[in-house]
Amino acid sequence: MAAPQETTSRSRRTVELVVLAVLFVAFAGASAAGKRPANAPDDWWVTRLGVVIAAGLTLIMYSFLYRDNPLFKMAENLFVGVALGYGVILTWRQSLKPEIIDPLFIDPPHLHAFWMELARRSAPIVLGALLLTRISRRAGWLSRYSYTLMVGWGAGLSIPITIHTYVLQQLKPSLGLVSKVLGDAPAGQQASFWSTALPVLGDLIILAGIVSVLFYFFFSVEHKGAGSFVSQLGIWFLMVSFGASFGNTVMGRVSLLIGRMRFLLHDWLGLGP
Amino acid sequence: MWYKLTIPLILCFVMGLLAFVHEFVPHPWSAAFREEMTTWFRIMGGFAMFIGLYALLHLHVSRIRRQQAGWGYSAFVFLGAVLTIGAGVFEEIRAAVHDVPESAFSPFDWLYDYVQVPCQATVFSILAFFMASAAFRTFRARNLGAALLLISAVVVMFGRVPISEEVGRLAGAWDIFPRAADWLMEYPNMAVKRAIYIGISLGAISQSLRVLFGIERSYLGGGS
Amino acid sequence: MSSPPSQAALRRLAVTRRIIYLLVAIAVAVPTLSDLACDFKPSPWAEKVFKKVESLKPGSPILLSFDFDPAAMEELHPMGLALLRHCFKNDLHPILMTHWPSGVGISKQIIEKAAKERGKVSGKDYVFLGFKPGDYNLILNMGESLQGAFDKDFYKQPTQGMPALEGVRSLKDIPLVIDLAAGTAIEMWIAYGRDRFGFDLGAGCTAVITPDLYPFLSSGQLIGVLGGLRGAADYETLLKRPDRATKGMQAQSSTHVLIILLILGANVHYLSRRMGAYAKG
Amino acid sequence: MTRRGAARCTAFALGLLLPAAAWPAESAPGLAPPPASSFQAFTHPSDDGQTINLEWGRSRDEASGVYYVVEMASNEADYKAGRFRRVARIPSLAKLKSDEKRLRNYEDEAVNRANKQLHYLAVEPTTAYPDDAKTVRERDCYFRLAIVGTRMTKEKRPKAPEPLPEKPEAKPRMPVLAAAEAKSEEFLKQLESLQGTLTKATETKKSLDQLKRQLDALRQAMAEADKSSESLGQFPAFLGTLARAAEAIEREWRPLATALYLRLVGPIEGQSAGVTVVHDECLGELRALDQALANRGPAALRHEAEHWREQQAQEEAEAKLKAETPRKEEYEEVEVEKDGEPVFVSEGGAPKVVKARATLPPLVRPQAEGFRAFDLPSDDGADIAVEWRRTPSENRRTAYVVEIAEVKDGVPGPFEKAAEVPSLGAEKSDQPKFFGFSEANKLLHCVRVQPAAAFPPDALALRQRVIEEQMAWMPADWAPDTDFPQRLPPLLAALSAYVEAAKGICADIEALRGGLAAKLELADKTFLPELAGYRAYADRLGRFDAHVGSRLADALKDAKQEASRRSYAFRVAIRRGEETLHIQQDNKPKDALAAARPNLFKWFKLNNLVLSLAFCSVVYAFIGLARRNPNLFIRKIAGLDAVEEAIGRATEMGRPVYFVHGLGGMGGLSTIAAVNILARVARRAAEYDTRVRVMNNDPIVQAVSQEVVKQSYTEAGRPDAYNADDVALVAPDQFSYVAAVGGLMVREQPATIFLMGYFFAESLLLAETGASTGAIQIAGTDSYTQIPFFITACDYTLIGEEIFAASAYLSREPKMLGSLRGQDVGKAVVMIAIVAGTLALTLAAALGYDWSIIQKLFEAF
Repeated sequence: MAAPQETTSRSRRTVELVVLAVLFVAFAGASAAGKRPANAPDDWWVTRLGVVIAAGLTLIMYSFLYRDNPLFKMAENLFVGVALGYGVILTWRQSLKPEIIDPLFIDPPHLHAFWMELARRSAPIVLGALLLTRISRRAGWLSRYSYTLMVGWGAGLSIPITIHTYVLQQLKPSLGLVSKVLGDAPAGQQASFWSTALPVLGDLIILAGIVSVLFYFFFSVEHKGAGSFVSQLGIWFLMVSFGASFGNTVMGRVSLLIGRMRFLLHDWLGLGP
Repeated sequence: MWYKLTIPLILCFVMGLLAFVHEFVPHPWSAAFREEMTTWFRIMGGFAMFIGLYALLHLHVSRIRRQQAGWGYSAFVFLGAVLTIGAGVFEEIRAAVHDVPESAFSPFDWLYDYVQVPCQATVFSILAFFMASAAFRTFRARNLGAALLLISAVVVMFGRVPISEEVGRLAGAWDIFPRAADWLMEYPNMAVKRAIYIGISLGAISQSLRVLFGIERSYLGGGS
Repeated sequence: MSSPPSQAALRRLAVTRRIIYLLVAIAVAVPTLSDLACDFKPSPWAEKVFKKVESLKPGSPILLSFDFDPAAMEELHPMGLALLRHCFKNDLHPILMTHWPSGVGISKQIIEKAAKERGKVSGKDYVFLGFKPGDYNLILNMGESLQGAFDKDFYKQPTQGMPALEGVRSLKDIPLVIDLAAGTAIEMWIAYGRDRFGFDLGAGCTAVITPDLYPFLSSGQLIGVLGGLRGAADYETLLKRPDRATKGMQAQSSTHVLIILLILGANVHYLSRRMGAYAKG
Repeated sequence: MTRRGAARCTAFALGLLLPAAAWPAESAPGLAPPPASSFQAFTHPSDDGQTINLEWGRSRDEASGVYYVVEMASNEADYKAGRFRRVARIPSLAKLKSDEKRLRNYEDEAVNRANKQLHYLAVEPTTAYPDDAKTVRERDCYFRLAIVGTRMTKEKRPKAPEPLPEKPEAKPRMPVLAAAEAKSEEFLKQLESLQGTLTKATETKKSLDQLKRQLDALRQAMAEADKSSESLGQFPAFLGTLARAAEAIEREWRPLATALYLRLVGPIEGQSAGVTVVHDECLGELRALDQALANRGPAALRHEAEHWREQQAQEEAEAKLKAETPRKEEYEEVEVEKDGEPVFVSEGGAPKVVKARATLPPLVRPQAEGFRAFDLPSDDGADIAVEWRRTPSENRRTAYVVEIAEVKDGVPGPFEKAAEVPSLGAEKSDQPKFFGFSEANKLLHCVRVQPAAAFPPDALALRQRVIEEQMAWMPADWAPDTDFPQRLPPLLAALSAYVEAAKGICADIEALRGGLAAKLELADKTFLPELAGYRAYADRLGRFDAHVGSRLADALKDAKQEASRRSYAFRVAIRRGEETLHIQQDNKPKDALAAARPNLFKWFKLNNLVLSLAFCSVVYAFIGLARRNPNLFIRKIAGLDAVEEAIGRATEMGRPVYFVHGLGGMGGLSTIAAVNILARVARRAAEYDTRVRVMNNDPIVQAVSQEVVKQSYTEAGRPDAYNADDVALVAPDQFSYVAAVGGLMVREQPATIFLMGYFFAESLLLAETGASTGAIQIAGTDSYTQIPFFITACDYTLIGEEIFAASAYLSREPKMLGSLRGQDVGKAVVMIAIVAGTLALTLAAALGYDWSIIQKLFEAF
């Protein structure tokens, strides 16, 4: 996060500039230190240049830790642009060209085949083109013909599929919760007492969790009396699970940091094992 | 106007109905229908992506035109985009002229590897620092709920890293912490997530329903 | 609620913050430089995935979908590499695709690296289909006909009659699909892929979304999951081929410990203050 | 209530009551043998005559440490002398008779219940006494049973050697040479295969030429014949034949030629492409090699090579040594089970001995009634289901054979084997997806047959047909170029030269260098242009072939469907070894006729359909209801009360209220909800005369927010107090947004901060800064990954759906209100289903009933 003291005096600015200059020199020196390995390919320097630039950008991104600054903004916007360009080219290479150009104008060996392809593909191509009208303000309504088709398809499809995947598939194991443990525990398992009791306990916890959380998100009745207890239980369950998510999020971010650190120390500076 | 709104909504409903029904029909027709439709939408998907990309570009254009705060930086978006697209086009042409060996240098990939990858990979790693400082300054057990949250967070964080096993060995049971973490994940967490999924899916279904019946129209953009 | 702090207090906070940043940097950098080995037991869910891949016969196809972009690279790149190494080690025929345009570059890097190590040839030993738009429509389409959905692979070779796709006409012919995802792609694969076409689905994902997958694990819709860098490290361990992820675990440990200490310390202080306040009444 | 049931119920109850620590460890079992009456031996009524079955009741001392021991004497003498052999030692908790599928008695539940109380063991005398395997089957065998306890004792035993570390993948090669070698080898292969194809081409060419010569000869003959006929005017018959022959050959020649070229040039095209690629790679390698030489000079390189070879040798030697030398014995403490004294099942003092003889029952023909074939329901019309009754004589060494025949006008043609299934599997009840869960299915076998797979359409003929169709569409200039094969020899020459070059590559480093360079040069001059020529020519053929391929796929699909529509006859037989018995009707094998039909409804998705329709209609109804009556009851959300007090606090402190939007666009539900909440906030703030600042990062959201705030101010009767600049577009991208908002917070120190909408990673930063300024924070989002940070850093958090509920509560918008109600109904149903279902199933399990049908209602196929 940006440091609180946005009010930066001139003297402070100069100090920062000096520091920046020093850092840059250090960076250049460190980059130059990278020595050329024996029997490297002759385009070695291209890669090296790339690594140096990447390292520079990485450091610039980290400069945000000190404060939001022009360099950071530049880098951020630059990569947004590159990503955008990458998307454009890939959409052309992997979608539009192979779906429209090749099958119509490259592949067909004879005219008849071309006509057949055209017949098969004209509808989606036209609809796709209609999508593009969304850009314009006046003809924009044309794009609705395509959008409604896509959205309608998605919506209609999603209803049974959601029921299947998120309701039925999730409900079935929840029903078998305790009985699964008690019922046909394969002979040889039901010997010790705890080997039954503990899973049962766990299943009961799951049961309580599902029901109480569902009830917490149940808005049609006031949460009074027993209800208030159940929803309270729900909150507690929610919190525990959020805790799990929290821990994992921290873990993920740290992993990213580790990765970048490895990049800086190994690939750029060539330090460490 | 009827051809601007009514017909599209009718199309939406009909399409939705077909999609819904074909789920329950085993006849080869329904499979053929699905294949045809999915092919259509796969092809249309390409155009749709262009719309998305255009929207992004347009945002920056307007920002420059309106000279909004920090509009100067939008220029860099264009710089990046132009460089990359240029490189891509150059390679397309090069490939068209003569066949290129695999080992040939590709500026397009170079831009991706050494500009996009480092920036994008770094952005979220910054958060590791912020998490640490926030952990120290703001993550408080203000109430029982928050306390529970923090406890389970700590358990998971500790249980998922190797050092917990070392510590566990000292304590006698080497896998006590990992198991605690796993238990948290597989019992309370699983239950909650399942409940949430059920809730969300019901919400999603009613959303789809609203769309089908034209009650929800927020997705209809582009001129009115 | 406490009354808002003074500028001075805020400045102090800013200083403490930078100290913490420094601590984090050290906690990550030192173990990264040192080469301490650390041993740990792979988590059961990761083991399930490994066992499943291990159980496939040589030459059988396995579909890998890398649905992530550089933002999640540091977590999922090692995972993907380990998975592909495993596939090539057992002479499986991996079929690689992605739903994310920005994921193509990484996928390309990974599979070409893994293939080079074993001298595997594209089209013969593996297929890299690249990217196509359409999300769930693409999956449904592949379920009807894979060659129809991708008539050419990333290197512009026709998939029709490709040796690596021997006997694979649609998703129905693929025994195992593994999706490495940074977003909601896994749920998409479950709902539109696994539940209709009946292949086994394994998942690898960023730590952030790992907890959301447990309902599917317990309902058997997922056979297993590799969670974040730890998941990758688990897989490398199972593969007996430690690499980036495993090396990262030390730094992971130290940083987690640091953060935990920060949380605990701060809260102990906070609670003691509140106790004090109660005591005063 | 059965004994097991009781055990489980107590376990269940105690599991709830007792804490883990309080429960005492189990006591060691004192051993009581199972009741003697229950111990008996018999040969299985329907077995392969290999096994004798033993069964006995369950002892009360069964536990994990306890085993049953079965001992056997193979003849009377041994039995008399008490010479018994131990044939089995099975854990006392091993499978029961009820677990034995092939013993299941489907008609009679009571028997199955009884089987739950019996242990069961199948002994094969031949395997127990391999020494006299021949005779033992004719004799009586004698068995006795004992129960034996175990105790754990520690024991030293050699540790298993841990596996050798696996070798690195890349097999050791000298770095410089490796790639070049590999390439050249691959290169060789490619060239050779190309050569092969080309020789084939020449042969084809020969046959073609011959055909052509024939044709010319004929033409010649005809011409002469004409001449002669002018003069003589005879031999009309002869002329006729000649003409017909000529036509015939003309007709044949063209399609034949094209077909040949199609087979021919496709491969050439592919391979020559491959060759060029490898050629390029060779160039690359050469360059690398040059580089290396330039760096170190040949001498150094050769030295390196030798050094490397030594290294290899050394490594191999080491590896060998490692593999051979036995590791020094390491010992480890392991716990082993030691058997205690066996306690025999005794009768009148002496151990009870039972005897039996394994006999081979006759193979029984499956019965005719109940045998039928029918279209598989709710499928796409590819399968036919054949079903018949289970046979008493089926066992693990028998199998069922299903035969299929095409039916031509009512008469079945020759039968072919369509499927052979082990007779203990393939029950109709194994496929509930199509046949449901009915108990009756357990008495039936059922096999699905795909006629199209049994009688596949002739792909080659189809291909020929497609080629001819497509040829018709090809333009007229599309004649196979006949001098194509003349151009072969030079190419072949170039190629062989090239192959020679490639062979010479690895001799020595300089040779490699010189040779490769020279040959590549040569090849570039002679061979590549040729190749280019061919590829240009072959390109169109290639595309034609691909087109044909795709057409062929369609044609095949149609043919398959057409094939599966026809009607077929089926026969079923049971097989044991060579012996096969068909299902018969009046002493002829019985035929069952059926044809597959595509169906119109997937009955196994019925539950899905019902749920979908029910839920949708509920939601729809409630939306309608909400339209008519907009104040449907929704419980108050705790967060909303906080809104009031938070704004009150801001007023007391005379500080502004911040309302921070997430990154979501106006399309997102949570953004809409956030705007609804903003309306309320602005309203209250206006009433209390407190300044509200709204942070946006999306122009559209900003516009909407401005509208809303303005309106609220007017509603509050203070339009003058509204200031459009307070609803600002702070910054466009995620992180600059965070930075800017954070800066503002720190400078202005708002008393209250609302964070509403869809948030990404920025949530943490915003919440942290907000908290550090000591403001009251109220957050609301449906992005579950971010909620934890809000909860730990904010005073109130609207979790997930709560934010929608809150906005519905405030805005009273029918569509949201109605959907919310509908979803609540859905949730209620789910909750009830889970609780009731679990209770019922648990009860059933405890009482030993099977109510699993409750669960099967929710089966998702």
